[in-house]
Amino acid sequence: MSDGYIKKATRHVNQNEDLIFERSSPGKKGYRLPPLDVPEVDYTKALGESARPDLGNMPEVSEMEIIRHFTRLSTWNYAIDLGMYPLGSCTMKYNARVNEVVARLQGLAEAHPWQPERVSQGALRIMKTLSDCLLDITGMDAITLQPAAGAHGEMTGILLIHACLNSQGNPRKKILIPDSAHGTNPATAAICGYAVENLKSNARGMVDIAALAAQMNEDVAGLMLTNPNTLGIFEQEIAKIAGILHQKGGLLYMDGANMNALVGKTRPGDFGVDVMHLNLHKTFSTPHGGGGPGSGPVACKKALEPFLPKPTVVEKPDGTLGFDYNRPQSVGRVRMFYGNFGMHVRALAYIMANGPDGLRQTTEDAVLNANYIRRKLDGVYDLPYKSASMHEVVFSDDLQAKKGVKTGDIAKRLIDYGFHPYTVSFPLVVHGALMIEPTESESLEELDLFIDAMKSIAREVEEDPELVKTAPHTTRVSRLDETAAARKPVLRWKPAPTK
Amino acid sequence: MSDGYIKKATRHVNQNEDLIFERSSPGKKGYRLPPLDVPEVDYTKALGESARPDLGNMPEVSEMEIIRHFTRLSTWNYAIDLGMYPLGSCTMKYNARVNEVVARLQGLAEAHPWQPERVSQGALRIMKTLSDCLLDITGMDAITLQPAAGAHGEMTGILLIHACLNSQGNPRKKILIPDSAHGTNPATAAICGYAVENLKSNARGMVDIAALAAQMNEDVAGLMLTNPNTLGIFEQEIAKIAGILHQKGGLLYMDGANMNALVGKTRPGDFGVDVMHLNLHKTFSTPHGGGGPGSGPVACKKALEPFLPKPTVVEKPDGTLGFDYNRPQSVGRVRMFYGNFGMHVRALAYIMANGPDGLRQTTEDAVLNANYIRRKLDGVYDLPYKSASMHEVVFSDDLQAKKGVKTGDIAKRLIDYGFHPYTVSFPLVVHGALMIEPTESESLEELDLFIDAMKSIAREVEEDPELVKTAPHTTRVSRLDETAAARKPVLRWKPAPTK
Amino acid sequence: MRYLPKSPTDRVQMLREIGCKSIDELFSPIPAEYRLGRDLKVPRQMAESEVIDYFRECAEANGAGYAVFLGAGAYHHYRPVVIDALISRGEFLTAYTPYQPEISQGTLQAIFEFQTMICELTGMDVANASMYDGSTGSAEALMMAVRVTGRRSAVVARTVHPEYREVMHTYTQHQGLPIREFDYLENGRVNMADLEKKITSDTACVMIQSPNFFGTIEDVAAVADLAHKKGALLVVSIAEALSLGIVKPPVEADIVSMESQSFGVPLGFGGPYAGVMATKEKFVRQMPGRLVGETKDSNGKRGFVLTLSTREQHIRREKATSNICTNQALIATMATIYMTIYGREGLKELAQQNLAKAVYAAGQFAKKGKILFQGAPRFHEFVVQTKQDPHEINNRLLEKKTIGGFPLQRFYPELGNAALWCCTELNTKEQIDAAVQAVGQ
Amino acid sequence: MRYLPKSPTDRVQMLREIGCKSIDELFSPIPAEYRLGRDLKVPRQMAESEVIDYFRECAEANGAGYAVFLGAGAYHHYRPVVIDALISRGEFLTAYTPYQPEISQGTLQAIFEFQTMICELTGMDVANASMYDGSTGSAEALMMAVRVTGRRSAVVARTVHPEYREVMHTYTQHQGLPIREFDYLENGRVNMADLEKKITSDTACVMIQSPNFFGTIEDVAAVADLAHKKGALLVVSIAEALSLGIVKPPVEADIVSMESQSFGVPLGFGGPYAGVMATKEKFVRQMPGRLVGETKDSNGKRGFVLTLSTREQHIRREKATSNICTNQALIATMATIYMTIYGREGLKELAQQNLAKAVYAAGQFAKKGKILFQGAPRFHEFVVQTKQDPHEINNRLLEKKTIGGFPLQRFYPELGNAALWCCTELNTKEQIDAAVQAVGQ
Ligand SMILES: Cc1ncc(COP(=O)(O)O)c(C=O)c1O
Ligand SMILES: Cc1ncc(COP(=O)(O)O)c(C=O)c1O
Repeated sequence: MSDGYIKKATRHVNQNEDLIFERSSPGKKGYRLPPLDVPEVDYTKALGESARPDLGNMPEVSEMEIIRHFTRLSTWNYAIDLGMYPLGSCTMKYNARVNEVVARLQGLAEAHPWQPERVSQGALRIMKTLSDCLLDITGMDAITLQPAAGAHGEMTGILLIHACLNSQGNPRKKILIPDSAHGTNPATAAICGYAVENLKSNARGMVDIAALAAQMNEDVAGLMLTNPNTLGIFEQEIAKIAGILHQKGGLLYMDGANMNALVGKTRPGDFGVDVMHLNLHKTFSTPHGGGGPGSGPVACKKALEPFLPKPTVVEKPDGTLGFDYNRPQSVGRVRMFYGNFGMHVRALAYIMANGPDGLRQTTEDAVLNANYIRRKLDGVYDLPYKSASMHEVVFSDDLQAKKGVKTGDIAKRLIDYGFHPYTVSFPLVVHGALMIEPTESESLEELDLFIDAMKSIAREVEEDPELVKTAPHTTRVSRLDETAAARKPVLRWKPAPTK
Repeated sequence: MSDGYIKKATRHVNQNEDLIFERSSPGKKGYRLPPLDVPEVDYTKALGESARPDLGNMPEVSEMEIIRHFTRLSTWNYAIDLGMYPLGSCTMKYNARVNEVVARLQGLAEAHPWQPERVSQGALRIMKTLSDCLLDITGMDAITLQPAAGAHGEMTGILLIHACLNSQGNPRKKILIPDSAHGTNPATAAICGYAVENLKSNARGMVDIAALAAQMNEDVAGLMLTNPNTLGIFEQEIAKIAGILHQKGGLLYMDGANMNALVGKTRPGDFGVDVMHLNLHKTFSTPHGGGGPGSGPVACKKALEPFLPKPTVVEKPDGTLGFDYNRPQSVGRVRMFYGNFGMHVRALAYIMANGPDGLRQTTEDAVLNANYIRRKLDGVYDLPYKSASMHEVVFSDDLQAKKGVKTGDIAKRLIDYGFHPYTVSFPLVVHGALMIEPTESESLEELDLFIDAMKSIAREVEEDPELVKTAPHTTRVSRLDETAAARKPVLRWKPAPTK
Repeated sequence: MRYLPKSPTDRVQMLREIGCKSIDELFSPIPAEYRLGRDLKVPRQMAESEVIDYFRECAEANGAGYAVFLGAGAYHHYRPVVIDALISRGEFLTAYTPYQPEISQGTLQAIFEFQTMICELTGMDVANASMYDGSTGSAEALMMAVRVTGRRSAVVARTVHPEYREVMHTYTQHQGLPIREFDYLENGRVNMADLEKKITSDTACVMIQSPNFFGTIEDVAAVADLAHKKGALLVVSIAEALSLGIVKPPVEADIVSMESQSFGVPLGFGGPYAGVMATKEKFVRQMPGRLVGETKDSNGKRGFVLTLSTREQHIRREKATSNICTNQALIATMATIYMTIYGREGLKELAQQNLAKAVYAAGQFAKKGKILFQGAPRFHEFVVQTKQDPHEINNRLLEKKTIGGFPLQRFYPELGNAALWCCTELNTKEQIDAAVQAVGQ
Repeated sequence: MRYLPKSPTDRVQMLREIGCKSIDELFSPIPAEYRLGRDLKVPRQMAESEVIDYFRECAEANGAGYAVFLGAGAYHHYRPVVIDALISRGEFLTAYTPYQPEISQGTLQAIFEFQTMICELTGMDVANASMYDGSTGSAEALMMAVRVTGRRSAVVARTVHPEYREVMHTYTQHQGLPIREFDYLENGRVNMADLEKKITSDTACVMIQSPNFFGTIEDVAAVADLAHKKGALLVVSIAEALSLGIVKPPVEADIVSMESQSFGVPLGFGGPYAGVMATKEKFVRQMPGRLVGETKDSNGKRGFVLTLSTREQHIRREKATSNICTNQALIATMATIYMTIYGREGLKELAQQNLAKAVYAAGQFAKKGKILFQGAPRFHEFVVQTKQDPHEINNRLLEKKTIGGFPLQRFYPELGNAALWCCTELNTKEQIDAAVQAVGQ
């Protein structure tokens, strides 16, 4: 293995660790309760038939072992805190620690969602301030912070479109979705009762205006557009797109997953979008936490406001803030309480730490980084679409496929080079896609290491394709058998059968 | 390399990282200050000749890079949180997270040491409560929390002896120190102006009573005894030892580094000790932090109390607590303010989480663990002293030395097996010592893995001594050249000469 | 900006290498008329200390340190400090979804442990990696029941959390999946007769919550019998996961949808929490959400991967079991750590303490008002009916830094001046006595 | 006990394998008459929540949230949150002294960076890995000067922190190393004439502090000249490390002993802090404390190790340069992170802010009292002389949740009703104005 080319990583001794159940033994304890200050109650009597005999295989371990267990596990993960994480479409940017600190302030972390408004003014102020910021950032008129993630925001947005059109007499039947769209888009449309109609991209990787015009009609409720789209390309004909939609009474939904390319530079509300979601866990830096939580606020134009989920945050005549539940036209509630409030706190902290200048610089750096990578790797990897890139760039494995090496193999080999891979095989419009989004959080030095690694792997593909196809070689587990996992799923631990 | 025998660890990809200075470039910023709310001052004018032109090579980096830099560095360390850390004499036990939480409570973390006593009652209460606990644990009469570590406590204790004897007319000239003692003992005696006289251990690894009786005379101020001593052996003749000292007007100092073997089971104050220090960073679980901070309270008998460093914590007539600075016989102050208060907080939290039953069980488990290891490894490694072990056990490399493998080599090979090594080559009374202190924090499973590793290494010594002599083989750096480091010391980074 | 790792010269150099004269060139794809020519109207760039000051002020204006007697779907339990110590490690906090298993085994094993523990606690065969929360999870459960049975309506108990019911309505409104509700009895349990009336041959599932919104523990087996007899599935929603420490698991259910907020997740003004769905093995391919499965690497070593993703949107798009993508992984990890800390004995002991507090409190409140829904077992919530409007009582309590029970008028007007009170291990006897006294004034 | 990873059966099994009938057997080496037959008198075993409650109460009885105008050797600066986020990682927090460099490169590299930064800031060639604090460090510096020069006395300015001077006295009292003190001038700087009188051919070193205890910046070069002329070393003690952001480094000194608490270390009622000693290259083998040095591994790769340990107690025992073993490594790492965050520009900008606050405050206080020690440059501390006893003023300020300046009577009775005030970036104009007003009442 040509470890000599690897500059960013080295192998190091790393702890093994069994499943927590395999560490458990009766009588170990990781907790202690304070003495009970009220009379004890025999729960078997109090609950009768509903009483539980025991808790089966729940673990019994000490605090020391718990610290070690999860600390050891954590060392098996790659993370933003360790290095570049160029997952396209995921905006893996720096998650500032101050955000974690403020989210844990007692008055916020211990606030019950149903405590009286009188003692919730702090939380309400945060929601209101964040809402105002996001409205100016998007150029929209009204907003809900309730959705828990991007897909949830999409659903909320499409429900808004449904309700709005319905209030005009006809909710319509179809949603148009470009072939480059993320899977949540069509899945969302389906949940909302719409049929999905695919819209083909043109050779420049953008919406084909003629096709759109042809497909648009009175059956179409709207278009779900990602802008910049998943190829990292800004839809330059956005005005025409919105025009075509609006002319036929449809509405333009924007998937705001890629807002990191736009914040402070342009506003969807200004270029014709009617409703959109934001991913606070992407653009606004709330941590991904190994898959979530996220937060997917939905912003919309005035016409859609009456339909927003309830409650909304409003300023009351006495100047205090409160929740408005009295919204007869609302699509209803998409989540209990008010959404992932803890993520609202973090997103607002991010905005405040940046200010208008910082947000703009952030966007500029994100786009600068992507274009730098593009320039350096163009030719080393095939660039299927030549349109200008915004915050991400999508290559294909065309050149490497000739040696039998696929995007997934190159990705695995990047691991040996000390990087998290890019997004593999998405968007679907590019065969064998390498979707690279560096975000603004990468230094020139880290980018150069990445570029260097990508070039080195391309060389390896020529010289020793097997090396790449069997990567990674430096991790504590080698390539895992995903097919076997799906064929005979083992989804939980069970004690070894005793006899 | 026979990785097949290694059960506890695997190699995994790990990030490289340069020195922070090598990441620096002008104009990067990791900070931002709030706007100044008073008029600006031109410091070059205000300070004149005393003004500094610039800050040389101090780094300029962003917050993101700082997080990555130190996170990456951290992954190069072994730690208690990752696994067993059987450093003899160091008592590497679990450091509970709740201790870190309480030490960071605003009223404690932001308290100025000279704020008025009226608003310091909380801190004083903590110091008083901890003092009371430690006094009962040691069986002593009075205490100071001022010393910053064990060695600092030793100095304080020997100064107390000096002052006490001096008040009786003659501070005397010598301190007796067993040959098994820690290096801080003789170094301390020297600082306090005493000559050091060595005391040989007997064949059982204990103080040779006859030798002590012979060496004790009116020139001897005291004996610095570690009990259990650094061989992990309880000085069973402790009553005789104290008697011999006291009879000739000397005082018995106990190095309390090994109190983890005694807490709740026996009290130095009961077996004749006059003055002793405790290592809160050992017995009382305050974290070592890569070398410190520690805390070394000194407890003493009534006779020595007048000489304690000032100030002491006292209860005032009005029931509040305060500092007493009016101590004319005091040896003086050994540190500014009141010692490492943050460590006092943590130690008290540890005591409260344990209670009397927990502390006793802790001691029992510590001793149980050491004896389990001893039983399992006796014969595999040479056990030079057969006396009963308390909380640690000391083997020698006698058996392995025949193959040219030294204790230091075995230690390095343990690293490949996923363990931190034991203490190497100490105490000096054992040639080629392997000093193993598991503490109570190790589970039976972890102990068995350790024993297994030690046995496996012993086998490797027989079969392939080179493998052991060149270990470690799994770390990001291999054996480092300590001789070269000392020969031509490079103690700081310097920019590469430009030209 | 202090988060950005670039010096001005870095930017100049990069632009030069790209071949651009200015950064604006890179934004030229945006039509000029849409380029923003002004600063955003957001607060000016602040120092870290200023950010903290701002949120500290907000936190202080938010009932910090009040005694809380609210439950109703969000529970105030002690959170052992090791949870935050562990999930604050960058390796958990700042990792993405574990799509690359070779460098994500930490997250994957933790979630596999989560799935296992949820199975142990609920008595189901399989559990997923998390849903957004209990309310959306319950909506997804209905939709799953529809997929499993091919039937197209649902019957939901009125004692299911009112906001869960609202969410279910929102989700299903355009799916041709009507939801009928059925009533409760005077003992707080579901009205079986009413259920029997409302269930039809098109009922995909019956949904109950246990302990239900009034704190009453349902007779799950009986409801299951009825549902199954009619060919419907039984979905059990659990809003207070801690109840499973002493309450029999709903093994008779076909799908369990649980909110795990009680397991070490801060109240946090309503989120983030973590839902989770569990079911029988045979239904797993209709289950929404991510799943972690065990497998082997090319050397035969155990490892974990995301699996059965053909159910999911990124593969199946409009035919997926759900549109969910980002879930609540870190919160599920919190819950995993919490369940590990308390474990087999601790969850029981803790649940017993909660029960004891509620029994004591209900006994005390009984002297000042009427405790509704007697005659069926309860966990740690109970409904107190008073002469006075509970809003007034609560206003009085606020002066004593106490947040009283949840007034039920909004959702159950038929109960009059009733409020839902909750007592957990964090409510001291002293707090309870003081609250009882204030109620009785 | 929840920290102990053993089940009762584990213990039984282990005893059996050891061949013991009971755990008491293992304690039989302790003579029976000394075995403790009762429980220790310490608080009963508490739940984690109870431990937190106890300390929270203590913290609340400890001036939480007061405005602080105290400096005098312990400074109130803003602590960026990344410091605690990073040093809370178990790999830093729970590691021992890096005796095994192959698995301690994290700590070692961090300390090497610390040493480098301290050199950059102080203008010295080498710095050690830390001392307990500034006070003990100053005592060690005197002892080092004795070793270097072979002379056996020292002259120390009265403007060195009074508690540092007490500690120096304690350390040296039995070493035959008399310390003489020399006086200050009306402008707050040391009295060179007095120094010249007190310095002798047996003077190992002259020690000054700069900024000194009154906040006055000394003319280090002039003192160095005099000391060197007499064959003595100059030791400069620095209690406020942040001053080095704008104050010329004491390059003329032979030894610098610095307290680095200002660099991101909490006030913490006085500790833990971190001292550090720096010196000229030629004196390094007389320096106390640990040192990290650069070296190579067997493959030629750069790495770091503890080095020059033949100076230390574990090798040299009674002949060691000091008895120090455990130092303040984690606190030094805090300081390293802090210095990295602010860096080349930030330390300067921050020091400027501190200066500006103090200049403003002194200007305001001048209206209500007399500012002593005019005519020499100051950093962020100043002495205010008032008609009233400063203790009374401070009592009044306490009512306004403000902690006033340090009354100097105890250490400098000649200054009368004088108090030492300190303003940092954390003292707002509002706080300053309010304090000034209260002083003037
Ligand atoms: C373009 C796009 N749309 C939608 C989503 C879905 O967002 P979420 O995962 O927050 O539900 C994603 C997330 O990966 C995305 O990249
Ligand atoms: C037996 C013994 N005595 C004294 C000490 C010195 O303690 P400290 O390092 O806290 O100064 C140690 C520390 O390793 C020790 O093991």
